[in-house]
Amino acid sequence: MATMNIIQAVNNALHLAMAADDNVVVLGEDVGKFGGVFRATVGLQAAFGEDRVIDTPLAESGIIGAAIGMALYGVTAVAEIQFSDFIFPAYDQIVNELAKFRYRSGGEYPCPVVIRTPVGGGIRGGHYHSQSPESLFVHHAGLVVVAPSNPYDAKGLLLSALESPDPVMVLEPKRVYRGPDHGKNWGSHPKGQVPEGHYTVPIGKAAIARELTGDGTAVTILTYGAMVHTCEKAAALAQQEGIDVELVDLRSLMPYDLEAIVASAKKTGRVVVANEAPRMCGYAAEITSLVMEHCFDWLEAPVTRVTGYDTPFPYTLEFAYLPDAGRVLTALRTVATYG
Amino acid sequence: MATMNIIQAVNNALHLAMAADDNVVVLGEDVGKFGGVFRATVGLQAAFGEDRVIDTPLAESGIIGAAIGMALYGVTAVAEIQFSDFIFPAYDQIVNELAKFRYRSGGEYPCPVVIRTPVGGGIRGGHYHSQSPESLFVHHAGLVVVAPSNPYDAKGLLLSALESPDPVMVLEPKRVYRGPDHGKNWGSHPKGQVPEGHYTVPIGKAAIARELTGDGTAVTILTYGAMVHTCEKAAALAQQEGIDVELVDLRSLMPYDLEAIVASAKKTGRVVVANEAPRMCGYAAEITSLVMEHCFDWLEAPVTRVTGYDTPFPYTLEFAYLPDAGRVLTALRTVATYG
Amino acid sequence: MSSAAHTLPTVSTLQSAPTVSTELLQVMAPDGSVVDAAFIATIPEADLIRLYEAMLAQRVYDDRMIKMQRQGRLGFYLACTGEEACSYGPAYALEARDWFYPAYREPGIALWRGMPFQAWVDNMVGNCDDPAKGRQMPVHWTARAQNIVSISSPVGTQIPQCTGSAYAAKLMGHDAVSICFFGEGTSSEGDFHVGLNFAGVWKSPAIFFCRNNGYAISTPFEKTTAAAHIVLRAHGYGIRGVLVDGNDVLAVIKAVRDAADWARAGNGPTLIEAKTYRIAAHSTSDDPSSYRSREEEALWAELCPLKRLRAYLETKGLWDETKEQACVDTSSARIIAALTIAESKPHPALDTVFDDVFAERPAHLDAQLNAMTAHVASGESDYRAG
Amino acid sequence: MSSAAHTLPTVSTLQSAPTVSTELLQVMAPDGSVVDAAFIATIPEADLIRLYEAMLAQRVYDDRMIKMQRQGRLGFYLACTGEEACSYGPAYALEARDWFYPAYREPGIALWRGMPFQAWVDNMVGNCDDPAKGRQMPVHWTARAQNIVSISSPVGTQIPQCTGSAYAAKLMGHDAVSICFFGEGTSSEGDFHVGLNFAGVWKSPAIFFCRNNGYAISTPFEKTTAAAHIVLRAHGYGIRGVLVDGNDVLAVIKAVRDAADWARAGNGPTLIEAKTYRIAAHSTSDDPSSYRSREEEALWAELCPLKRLRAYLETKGLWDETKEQACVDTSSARIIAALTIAESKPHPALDTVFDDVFAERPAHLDAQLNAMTAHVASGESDYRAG
Ligand SMILES: Cc1ncc(C[n+]2csc(CCOP(=O)(O)OP(=O)(O)O)c2C)c(N)n1
Ligand SMILES: Cc1ncc(C[n+]2csc(CCOP(=O)(O)OP(=O)(O)O)c2C)c(N)n1
Ligand SMILES: [Mg+2]
Ligand SMILES: [Mg+2]
Repeated sequence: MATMNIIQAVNNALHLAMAADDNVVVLGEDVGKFGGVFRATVGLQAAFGEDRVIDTPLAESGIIGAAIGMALYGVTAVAEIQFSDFIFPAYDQIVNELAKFRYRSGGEYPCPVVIRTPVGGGIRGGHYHSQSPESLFVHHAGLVVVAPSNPYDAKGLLLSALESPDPVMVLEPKRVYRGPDHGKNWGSHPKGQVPEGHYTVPIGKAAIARELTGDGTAVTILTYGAMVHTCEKAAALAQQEGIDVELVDLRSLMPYDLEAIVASAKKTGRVVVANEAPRMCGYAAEITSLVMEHCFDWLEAPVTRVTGYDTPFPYTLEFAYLPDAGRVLTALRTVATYG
Repeated sequence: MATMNIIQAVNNALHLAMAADDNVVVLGEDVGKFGGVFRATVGLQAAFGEDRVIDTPLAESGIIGAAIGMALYGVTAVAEIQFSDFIFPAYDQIVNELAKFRYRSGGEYPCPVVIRTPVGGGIRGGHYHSQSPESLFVHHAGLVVVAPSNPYDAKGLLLSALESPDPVMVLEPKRVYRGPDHGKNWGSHPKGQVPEGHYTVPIGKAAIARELTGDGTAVTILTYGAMVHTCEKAAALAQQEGIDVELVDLRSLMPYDLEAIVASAKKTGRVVVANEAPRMCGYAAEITSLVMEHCFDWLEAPVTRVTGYDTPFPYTLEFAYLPDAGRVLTALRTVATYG
Repeated sequence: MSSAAHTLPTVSTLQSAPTVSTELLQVMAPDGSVVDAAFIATIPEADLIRLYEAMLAQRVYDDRMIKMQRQGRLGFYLACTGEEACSYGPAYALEARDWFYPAYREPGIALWRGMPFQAWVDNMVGNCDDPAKGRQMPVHWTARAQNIVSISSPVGTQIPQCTGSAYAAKLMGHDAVSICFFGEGTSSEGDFHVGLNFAGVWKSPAIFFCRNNGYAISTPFEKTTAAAHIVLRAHGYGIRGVLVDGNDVLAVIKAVRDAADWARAGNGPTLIEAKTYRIAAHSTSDDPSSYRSREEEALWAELCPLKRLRAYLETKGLWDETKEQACVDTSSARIIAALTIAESKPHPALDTVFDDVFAERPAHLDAQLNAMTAHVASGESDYRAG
Repeated sequence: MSSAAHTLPTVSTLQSAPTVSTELLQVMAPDGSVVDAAFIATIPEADLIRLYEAMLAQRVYDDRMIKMQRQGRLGFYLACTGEEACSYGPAYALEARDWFYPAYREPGIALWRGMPFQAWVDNMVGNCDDPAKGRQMPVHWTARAQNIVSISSPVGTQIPQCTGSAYAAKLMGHDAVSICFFGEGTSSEGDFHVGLNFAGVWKSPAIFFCRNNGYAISTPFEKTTAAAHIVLRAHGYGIRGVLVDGNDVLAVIKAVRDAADWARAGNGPTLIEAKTYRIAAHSTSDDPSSYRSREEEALWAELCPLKRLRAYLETKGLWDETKEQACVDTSSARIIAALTIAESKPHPALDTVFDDVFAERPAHLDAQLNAMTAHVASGESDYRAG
């Protein structure tokens, strides 16, 4: 066990995977000599050489297109997109090619590329360094999409991604790269304790990030990524008001853990779904619909969404825009007292 | 009044707009000499010249990028993307640039580009000539998105789009370009009667495509585009089983007509939402969530989605995949008899 | 390189960029007379005959398929008429271990490299034996056993993919090149630029084969670019460029062989531009009469790659009208028989819709499969099993 | 063009493509000595002094802003140190009616063309007077009154937009050119290709100004492309190409003027590649020490565009150390004063978050604005008004 932050956990996973398999390649803008703008790939080029840790030209479509070609041929390519805001030049390669390769070839051409990219706001990045694009990828069949919230899951899910026969997008919560809350680092968090060796976290399984105490009105929160920490904070505050939160960290957005979602929703009958992305057709809309479809008779209150607003991501007013613990708390109160 | 199909209505609108304003330009692949692969721009180049009706090189990002530059400068560019499946090379230009220009420039640079593109399946196009990408655009703040279902609205919404100060995407339902149902043309449909002169259909307003008869269990269907006709068929069948359908043609996906949605949902308490796109994070998920949020206490049954399946769009089995009247009917029965 | 270069430390020190040639490479003149006897001598006569037979057969298949489509027996078809040399040539020139990324106009790559003929025809129908499981439109086949990558409709996406495969082969120490085919229209897409530029930097053993057939659907070459030739773009990526007569199958073979040798020797990619002409319509959805002249079509019909090779073979006494007719008849019978068989096969099973989305079917797709199965069984579905 | 061209009817008949030159254009040598006296004579001495003062002031602003960022007074900053000539030169060379698409490293375009200084600084802070209403990161300003298009973070997207604006101006009969700025790293994006190719076909009166400063963040030029120069790509689009010493502000002026004349005369676009060097870090988030050598940095520090122009001016007796110090002091005082004012201004109002998404605020954004306002008022928000 070591104490790691998410960056270190990702870096550690990549070191393990590259050491274990000569056919693992890392590519992206500034990932090599520099070690990535967030330092997630530091040391890899020194350890594994320029042929396997590639500083690419500045073209996301080329990064993903080439990674696809490598994967078709038999190399496991781990592509970094520097910020998920810059993934859109590669959108066609991802949604029309990567997602559909296995299917359109009748199963002849699996294409297990791994794409890592930092998502989300809270780092004073304005609208081009803050977006949360998950719903734009899960809408296209064929992509596995995971969204870890902590170092343990970040490493375990990345190692699962590397072993997956499917293309996997790992959406890394950049706001909590170095600590789970503004200023607080991962040292004191149980999920900051990370085994140094190989292990995996299964894709498709949610985790209970906070259990019910039995004390107060039970409410479910369904969320993922950096918002898990915002919701933890809200849950702690809510507890003092007699609201007892079961916090489900979805972790895997596609496939999703319907069993865990339904179990919690049926248990509490009161559900808040939180995501940072804009509301309109965001991931929370899907989860809200699923809960409605599977748990209608159990619902004591409308499923309530806490999301980003339907505007581009602002700079100065970022913390007015970002869904914060206070907004989650308001939703918890509404849901807990409904009826 | 003339009888027009959707292609003719679009063509007519473009002729009117270009005749009225020298600063309207049409550009896209094969739109000029050939008049577009669906013939929507036939005759425009002959009437308005090669400078205003431009056969572009084959690059969607260039079409939209150049249209943006034209719009910034003061020309109204109407860009055609040949199939919406091929819009993704331009996705970055649309979502990071076009959608955000007014906002990011503090209002200094409005960017009223009009994008026309055919969407949807049912034409034996397999997975690259059949996609329905609306949710991928409404998720990004700043884009107006309309989805006409008939010639009258197609013309009226396109003329509204041309007069809009915002960027507008017009998603044209290609399956019903020439007729509202397999084989049946627009001649016998009231919405195939189209005024030859200028008129507009307001953006942001839904239409009631079928009213309640008062006979049977009232159910609301919320849908748009080609699915309106599938749902009309289902509603006619349902009527024979004692299900009385109010069919709302949303027409405008962003902004959406919440008032009309809520009014109908509260009236019936039973709601089916239908769209052709894959289910996961599709437009139906948003509408389902909105109904839940605004009408929870009125709901007699869970809002039920009828959507495409979460796979790429198939070829041979297209009509097993596409949501058809039978699937809508099943949903109507479930919703009507729930409880 | 420049008079003041000494003042600019980071100006690249690259001394000699690979050659970009705009001399049109020919081995045979349009009348079949020999331009490069030395090269012809390297190709066994039996191979020349096989190549001609294959290209002629292709012409027959294309003609028949277009007719069948008009009769409603096929949903769609797209011919390579006039451009046969651009798929049979490269297919002949390369090795079994090499990788191919065809666009939609290179059936010769499939058929020459041994994709089973019936499977190719099954793909046109999308039946249960279609290797693509009836998921894509006709002409979008896949042939893993032949190292031919599944065809996509979006154009240009294959180019950076080819760069990646080529790099992977090099990394794994394989002596395999990857070749990608695309039209001159497609060369306007961003992915063209990105793919060739990456390949230049990586020295990927790749061949980028641009079939310049004069049109992108209705769009003529002069509206595609202001450059005189696509091959001039090789300058901008520091890679080798070759202009070849795309209606001269032997010249195409030579160009591809040279490019493969260059790549295998570790020198990186080549951009080949093959000048040719799309004699047929773009596809069965197109009618070229409104956007190009009969005169132009007639001119190019004369330059047809089949005519040229046939003229050469006839001069050598290797071909005659009887052989021609026999080949046409056999090919015609073959395609009609295969299509009849293809039509008799059932649709792919319903669950194929939900297979191969992922390696394993996740729970939500199990549920959707059940729903679809029940709906089709109910008789209320629009779908009729075929 | 090619020996067999007669056999190929659709080979373009374009006879003479515009020149693509890899001769490095210089007006002054690095030591300030004159290379092209005739050109210098066309620029009034007063203008030379103004240009030097502006570039020196820019150097001071950049230095101060980086320091302020380290002190936590700015969220982010990005300097143009060493590349001043590439924004002040083009700004000087063009007309008020011309359109500019800067990247993030061309402050000189704003300041030379008359964007109010305070507004520029307000943008660095994102306060209520920031023309971009505090919506983007610092250095992403907008200046409509100066025909300067709002800056974007995604690189390369501006290139086809510039093609479109240039085309629009031509269509409307305006004698305006559009110029777009981008780094050599950015020239790898698909949008570079697409934008230049469209401009070539359309003969858009556009200038594509590639600042080749040797690095894209940490990525050196040789990993960006295998081509010796970006300007070689002009061959592939049939457009004019010019290589210029980007540290020679007069050469930059000349290159841009020539390109503008060429465009205004109806000949279409020019690709200009300016060789320069990013003396500072990429941005305040970067540390170049790990990826480039101190020697290289020192070499280029010598070639600095300010040094060169100052040497020339001093030879002419137009500048001296006293003037230098005065200019530094004034500029320093000016930026500090403006920043202090900027910091004293409040945040943009809450409703600015919901304005300008559309021309009019739709109902769902009214509702969201109300929710945000109530939340901030509740005191439970993380947001603290500033
Ligand atoms: C990204 C994309 N945009 C548009 C299309 C529609 N389309 C299919 S083929 C074609 C023309 C291609 O021309 P070219 O590359 O010259 O190839 P050719 O058909 O001449 O062989 C177009 C525009 C497409 N398939 N993909
Ligand atoms: C599409 C996109 N991808 C990645 C980035 C992140 N990024 C910002 S600047 C930069 C390097 C740009 O290099 P260059 O074009 O040479 O310009 P320079 O910074 O040297 O002036 C990168 C990769 C971005 N802004 N946009
Ligand atoms: Mg072509
Ligand atoms: Mg640079």
